Amino acid sequence: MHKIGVFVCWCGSNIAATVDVKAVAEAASKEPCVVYATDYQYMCSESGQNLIIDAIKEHNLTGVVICSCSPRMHETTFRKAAQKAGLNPYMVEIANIREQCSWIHKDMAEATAKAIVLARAAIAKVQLNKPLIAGESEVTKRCLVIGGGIAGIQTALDVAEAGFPVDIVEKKPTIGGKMAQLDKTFPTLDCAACILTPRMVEAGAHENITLHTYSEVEEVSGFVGNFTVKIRKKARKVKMDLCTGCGLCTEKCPMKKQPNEFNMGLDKRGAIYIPFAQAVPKVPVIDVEACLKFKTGKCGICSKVCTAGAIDYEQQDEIIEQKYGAIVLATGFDQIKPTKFGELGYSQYPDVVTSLEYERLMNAAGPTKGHLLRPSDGKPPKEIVFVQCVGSRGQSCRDKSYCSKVCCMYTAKHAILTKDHYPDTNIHVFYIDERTPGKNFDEFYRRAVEQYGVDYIKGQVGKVYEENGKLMVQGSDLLANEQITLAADMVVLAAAIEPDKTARSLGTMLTASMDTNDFFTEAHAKLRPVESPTAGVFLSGMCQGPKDIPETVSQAGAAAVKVIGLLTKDKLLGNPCVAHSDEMLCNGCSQCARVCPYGAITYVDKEFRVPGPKRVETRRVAVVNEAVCQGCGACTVTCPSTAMDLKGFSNRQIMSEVDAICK
Amino acid sequence: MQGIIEKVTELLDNGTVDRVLAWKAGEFSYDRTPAVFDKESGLYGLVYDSFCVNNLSKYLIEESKKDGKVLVLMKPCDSYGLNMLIKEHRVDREKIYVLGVPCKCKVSVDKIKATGLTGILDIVEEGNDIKVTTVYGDTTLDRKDVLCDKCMVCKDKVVVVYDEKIESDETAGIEKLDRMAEVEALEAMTPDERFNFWRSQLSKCIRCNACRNVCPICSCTKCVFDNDNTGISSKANVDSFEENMFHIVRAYHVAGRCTDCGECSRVCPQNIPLHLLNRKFIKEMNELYGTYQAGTDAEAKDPLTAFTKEDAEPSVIYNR
Amino acid sequence: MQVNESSKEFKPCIVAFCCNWCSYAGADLAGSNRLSYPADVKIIRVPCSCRVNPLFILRAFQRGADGVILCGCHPGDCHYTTGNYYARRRMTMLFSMLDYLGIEKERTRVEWVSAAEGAKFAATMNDFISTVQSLGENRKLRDLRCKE
Amino acid sequence: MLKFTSDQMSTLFSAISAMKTLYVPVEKGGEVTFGVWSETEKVRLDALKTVKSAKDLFFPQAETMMGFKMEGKNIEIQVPEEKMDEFVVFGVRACDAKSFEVLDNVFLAEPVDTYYALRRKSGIVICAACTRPEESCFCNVFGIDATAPAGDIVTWTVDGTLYWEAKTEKGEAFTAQLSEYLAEATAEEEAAVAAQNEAVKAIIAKLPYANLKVDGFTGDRMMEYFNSPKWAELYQACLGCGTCTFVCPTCQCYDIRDYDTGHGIQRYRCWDSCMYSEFTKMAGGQPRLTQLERFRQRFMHKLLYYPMNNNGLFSCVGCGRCVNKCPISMNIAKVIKALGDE
Amino acid sequence: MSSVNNEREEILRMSGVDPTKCMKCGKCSGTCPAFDAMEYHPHQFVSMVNKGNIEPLKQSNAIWQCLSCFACMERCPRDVKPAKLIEAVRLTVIREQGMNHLESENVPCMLDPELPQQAIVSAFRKYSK
Repeated sequence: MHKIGVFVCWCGSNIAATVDVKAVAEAASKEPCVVYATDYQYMCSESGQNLIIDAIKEHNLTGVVICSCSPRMHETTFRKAAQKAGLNPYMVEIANIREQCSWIHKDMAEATAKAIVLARAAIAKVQLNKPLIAGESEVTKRCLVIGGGIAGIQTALDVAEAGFPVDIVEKKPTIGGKMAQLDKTFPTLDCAACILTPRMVEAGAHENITLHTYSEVEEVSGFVGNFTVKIRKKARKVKMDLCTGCGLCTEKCPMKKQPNEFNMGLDKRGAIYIPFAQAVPKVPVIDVEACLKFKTGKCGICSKVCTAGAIDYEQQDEIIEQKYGAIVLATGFDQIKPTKFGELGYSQYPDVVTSLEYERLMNAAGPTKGHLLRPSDGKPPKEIVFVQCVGSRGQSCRDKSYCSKVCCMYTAKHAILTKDHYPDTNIHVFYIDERTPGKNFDEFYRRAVEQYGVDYIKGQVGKVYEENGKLMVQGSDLLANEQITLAADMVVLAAAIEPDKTARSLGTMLTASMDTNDFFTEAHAKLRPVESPTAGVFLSGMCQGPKDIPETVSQAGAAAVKVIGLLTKDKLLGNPCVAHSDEMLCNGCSQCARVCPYGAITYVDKEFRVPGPKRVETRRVAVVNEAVCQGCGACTVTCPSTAMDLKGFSNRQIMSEVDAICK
Repeated sequence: MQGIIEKVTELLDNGTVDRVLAWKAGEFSYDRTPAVFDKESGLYGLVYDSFCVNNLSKYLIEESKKDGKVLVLMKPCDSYGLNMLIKEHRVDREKIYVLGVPCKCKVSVDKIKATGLTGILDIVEEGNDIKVTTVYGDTTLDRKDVLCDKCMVCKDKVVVVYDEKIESDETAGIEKLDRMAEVEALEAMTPDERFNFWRSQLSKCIRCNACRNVCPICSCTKCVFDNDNTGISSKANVDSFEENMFHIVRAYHVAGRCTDCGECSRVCPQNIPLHLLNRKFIKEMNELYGTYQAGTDAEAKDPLTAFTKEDAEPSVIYNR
Repeated sequence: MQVNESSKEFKPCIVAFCCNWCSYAGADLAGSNRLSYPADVKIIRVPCSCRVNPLFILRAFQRGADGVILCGCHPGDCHYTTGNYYARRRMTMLFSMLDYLGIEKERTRVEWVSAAEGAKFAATMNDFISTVQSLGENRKLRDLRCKE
Repeated sequence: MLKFTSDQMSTLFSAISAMKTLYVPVEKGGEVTFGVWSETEKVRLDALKTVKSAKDLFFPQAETMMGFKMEGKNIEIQVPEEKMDEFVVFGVRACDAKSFEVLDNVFLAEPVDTYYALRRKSGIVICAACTRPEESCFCNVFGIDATAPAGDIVTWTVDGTLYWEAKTEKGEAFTAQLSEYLAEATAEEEAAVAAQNEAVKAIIAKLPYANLKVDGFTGDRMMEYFNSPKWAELYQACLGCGTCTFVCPTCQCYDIRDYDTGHGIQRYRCWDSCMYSEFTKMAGGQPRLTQLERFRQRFMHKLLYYPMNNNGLFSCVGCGRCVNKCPISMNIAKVIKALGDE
Repeated sequence: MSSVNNEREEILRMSGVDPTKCMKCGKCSGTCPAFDAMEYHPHQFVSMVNKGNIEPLKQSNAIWQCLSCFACMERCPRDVKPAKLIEAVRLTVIREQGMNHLESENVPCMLDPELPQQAIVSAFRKYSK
């Protein structure tokens, strides 16, 4: 016979204002097995927890029901309290009378009645709870970082510095990511490459860091502390160990008509190429789609000129398998191509460019060697119109609903840099709101206006059209309540940023949940911002949401700390709410294994005593690997004999809740 | 029949098999009981004719646990059940020798009796004629009119798992009925009509468990309805809900696994058309998840342990 | 008209099974945002929609529930990767069988609600309750012994 | 002997049901069973055997014995009333009528089963003599005359006319209440009844099981039968279902179960079957672990244990329901033959 | 006050527009081909209707100058549909004037087969005062 204690929390007035907590405690005290019921202002407070601990000891409670906020908030708190009092932590059940009762109901009588039912269901369930002991699993002391941009590099460096081996998987031939493409950084205007490349080199050279560039994650299995990942190392067709990075092959390649991704397609590269001068590793890669050797079988110039003999046309993709304890997602972002905004003429006019393209046009290593020349005729532009919020903050199908966060600042940066280099240029910026909430951000923007005389126009551009060789930009000036048309030489669109396209498939592989925009969701928006809800998976950088470089770097560091915290542990306590097969009921039919997403179920032949002349028979029965099982319960429903059940959410427990609710 | 006896005798004599699972003639000219024969007992009473309707596959669960090898006579429609038992590791295939036997559809005694014949003393099958002698007089029936319902919608006449099979080109010479016609007729009714139909049928249920115990798929070591720990065990339909519950759960447990052998309806002492529940699931799964016949092979995933990302939402039910 | 009057007064008993990762969190979010829905809904937390055995749903009706709704992560978003895909097939089959037996199919529902969709959770519950209210009391699939 | 003066049975049925609840064989969902008569029911007096026997009316498949109700932490016990309105069951065949004797020996012996006793006291059994026996019938083997059933009232139907004879005090009293519908039969008519009875008996003598021998089933040979090697062969195909048990008019085993309604407990009893693996399961498990033992138990009880305790009365009445309904065509007649051969 | 409010509600109901969705970017007015002809501009319709300041709109020529080209609707990133609001204000005025709708039998002869369907409908609504 159980002895159950029921503790009803007021949550200050959060619960008590709508639910008659005394009445709930009173009603609970009449339920079978309940020997103690009380209410208190804040059960989660130290004195509240002590109240529970004392009651467990005093009344020899075997089960505890807390009527409070969502178990997602304080289940762990109360379990720990029970444990302090010597009670198994899994003998605690929570009735959610805040989020699912007091906060959504206004009528006190109705809310109280519902709270009583919810309490009753928890009381009914806890009577069937069994003490559970979490299993332990070893932690593989190795970290995988997916994405080799500044976020991934920073996380990897931090984790590696702490002494743990880290692998970076980067799908491009080099690490560096988007930051490598940037010219200067706001608001300090230091050169992106100058601050990034040392870190890239450091990562490339670090004894604890292994780079898998031009590689992709193929398959992920396992769980926190014990992930097994298959990585596809795409064939570069260049032997990394032999190549000296001299670049001769790239110069001699006859197929120099390929759009150069690094320069946003504004210039060309060869079929064998090194993305940019400071690439890490500085090893070229053959673009087999473009290579004459692969298309026709002829050529082979690169191989001939390579003195190191590093060119290997036969090289095949390689799959490597590695175990990791933690995985960091640092998949970064992309800028949308504003092709859907026909009125802005991006697809039509070469001199309408995105800000990232403009970034390359400004950059000394860019297609124009740092001279600001417009793409159409290579002339320096005199009138430049910047348009902000292109594809951000919208609700139509061509828009992203969120603010891309960095556009206001980089547009100001572009304006300042342009004015700095070419003071005779006229710059106009169409903005909706100017968002500068960062250290020295607003000052930076004000400099653009006050010091550089950039013309900020509150309003949006309605259309861009060509007239007499000029781009006519028609928009509204809301403050003047006028419609204006500006004649420009160039139009720069601050197109929205979006998560990298590969993130979704990675999310599915890792069961890391994503929001509707394909940004990874964090375990808790406030309190666990760098962890994915999937244990052992951490988030770094833009893949979680728009952010600038310092934010990215600090998040990357935070993710690293979480990883280090995990990898420092030798063993992890598992979730004891896992499936369990009753071998006396199991038919060995294999239906459960067919639906198990983790391959946690295996079968053994086991001898059983049976009536009859033979006395013993061998039966095939299911065995659950508790370290691998994640407790989803798919197997339990497939099992027709109910041999397979889920600890903590057993058939009987759930049915007892149903019974209590439908009473 | 003679060919079968010869083959069985040969395999028994040359030691390929130790026992034979087949049908045994009974007291009347139509009652057939599954039975095991061995060298010692001889094949006396072994019979294979139009009344051998029982599905023998389920007996193999126990038979294949015994020492030695058992030969089983396997009709086409029963072989699907055997494949399911193999797939679910319920039988030891190594200890079974499957002798496929032809089937030209089985004759239903209940249907003979339903013509009004009673006091039957003898039934003789001559070609397409069924000659019935009763204490009240003699009659000749057309074989086609008294075939088992399940044979009227026969899947096919192919034994899907066998070690050896005996072929025959004899057929019942009937035109097969549409297997889903009965289900469709029910679907065409209004919900209230359907409810009343099933109420009148399921309220007859006496919970004798014959449907469950005869089913080759219902092979649980312990059925949920016999297990007091499940919280749903019961021995009688004390409330009309329990009639629904038992049959929904039973149909659900075999959904995707049921081979539509029709034994459940045949053995029901109250003649509840239980196959219509199973067939509904089969129809739905075929329509929503692609055609699937349980027991065609021993490997394929059944529809409820598989999925596609593009599966219909449950709301598909409301929109029709 | 009278039917409408009485159906308004009718307080149905509704059981909502919510997966821990998405829908239960969605329900919490509805709570945090104070998005109200009638108190007739009582939520049972399960790890995943695939944990919901048809037995539970039948049990709820047996014990007097007037409607049962299952909420899980959106297809593709399952915390356990594939759970809701199985749940989707299982529930489709169960609902189809209930309909086949002549039991009002509108008493059962599956809805995918993510952790971010507090508003959808509340709207779903409001809509489901009004559907069940219009159907009235569950008479076809309940155990009269359990009626007080 | 009396005869019913109208050729409309419904006249009689409505007269009876005006006084008491009347059960007759009716067709429901295509099967014939004893059900409450009403104008709208499809009466099937021609049916030889209802699927469930008339036992169901005196010892129903499930019946509530008592209830417990919990209020807070108090428990209240609810015991059903020991009162029942009289009812009439019409159309009971000789075999089923005999089964009441078998059941009475069990339920009315001390300690009396009050639930059964109340129903027996309240029920008036009107039998119908058989006119068209079939191949599964073998009541004669147990000394039952299919044309002279043992009820409160016996009826015969000859050429569409119903003849009526009260056999007990209860029957007499009830007959008196129906006097306006009944008249004295003529000697010729009585002769016609007798002639039909003889003809039916002649048919029965020709049926395949008419000559089953049960004389050998005597208590002194109990262990011989118990240890017979034949059981192993007989039980082999048994599915362990309860069909034979539940259609049997004399099977009387039941299980008592508690059902938690959410508001209290309903304690009910329901038929159980010795063929079930869970039968008589106790703390230490079930006494008969294999299907062979369970199979043997059923027939040993019918043919030996019961007769040994009840002056040689077999607890089989030869109704043949199990012969018709067994999914694998195994039945008591086959058992009698197989064991008797020894 | 309440009648003003009612008018606002009525216009919002007729147009199906939620003006609170507007983020005041001005794209509608930046797009509008009839901007200069209109006394009040599309973005002003949104903010003025939202404030219940409808009378000036009703009095203005802007409601007749709007071409109903729906460019503002197409381009609006927030899906606010200023053109629908303008049309609703216009309709309110027409309704207050009463009568003078087109007779259905006179419609066919006024049709130009080259006109897009949408333009025909808009034009009839607009010019049938």
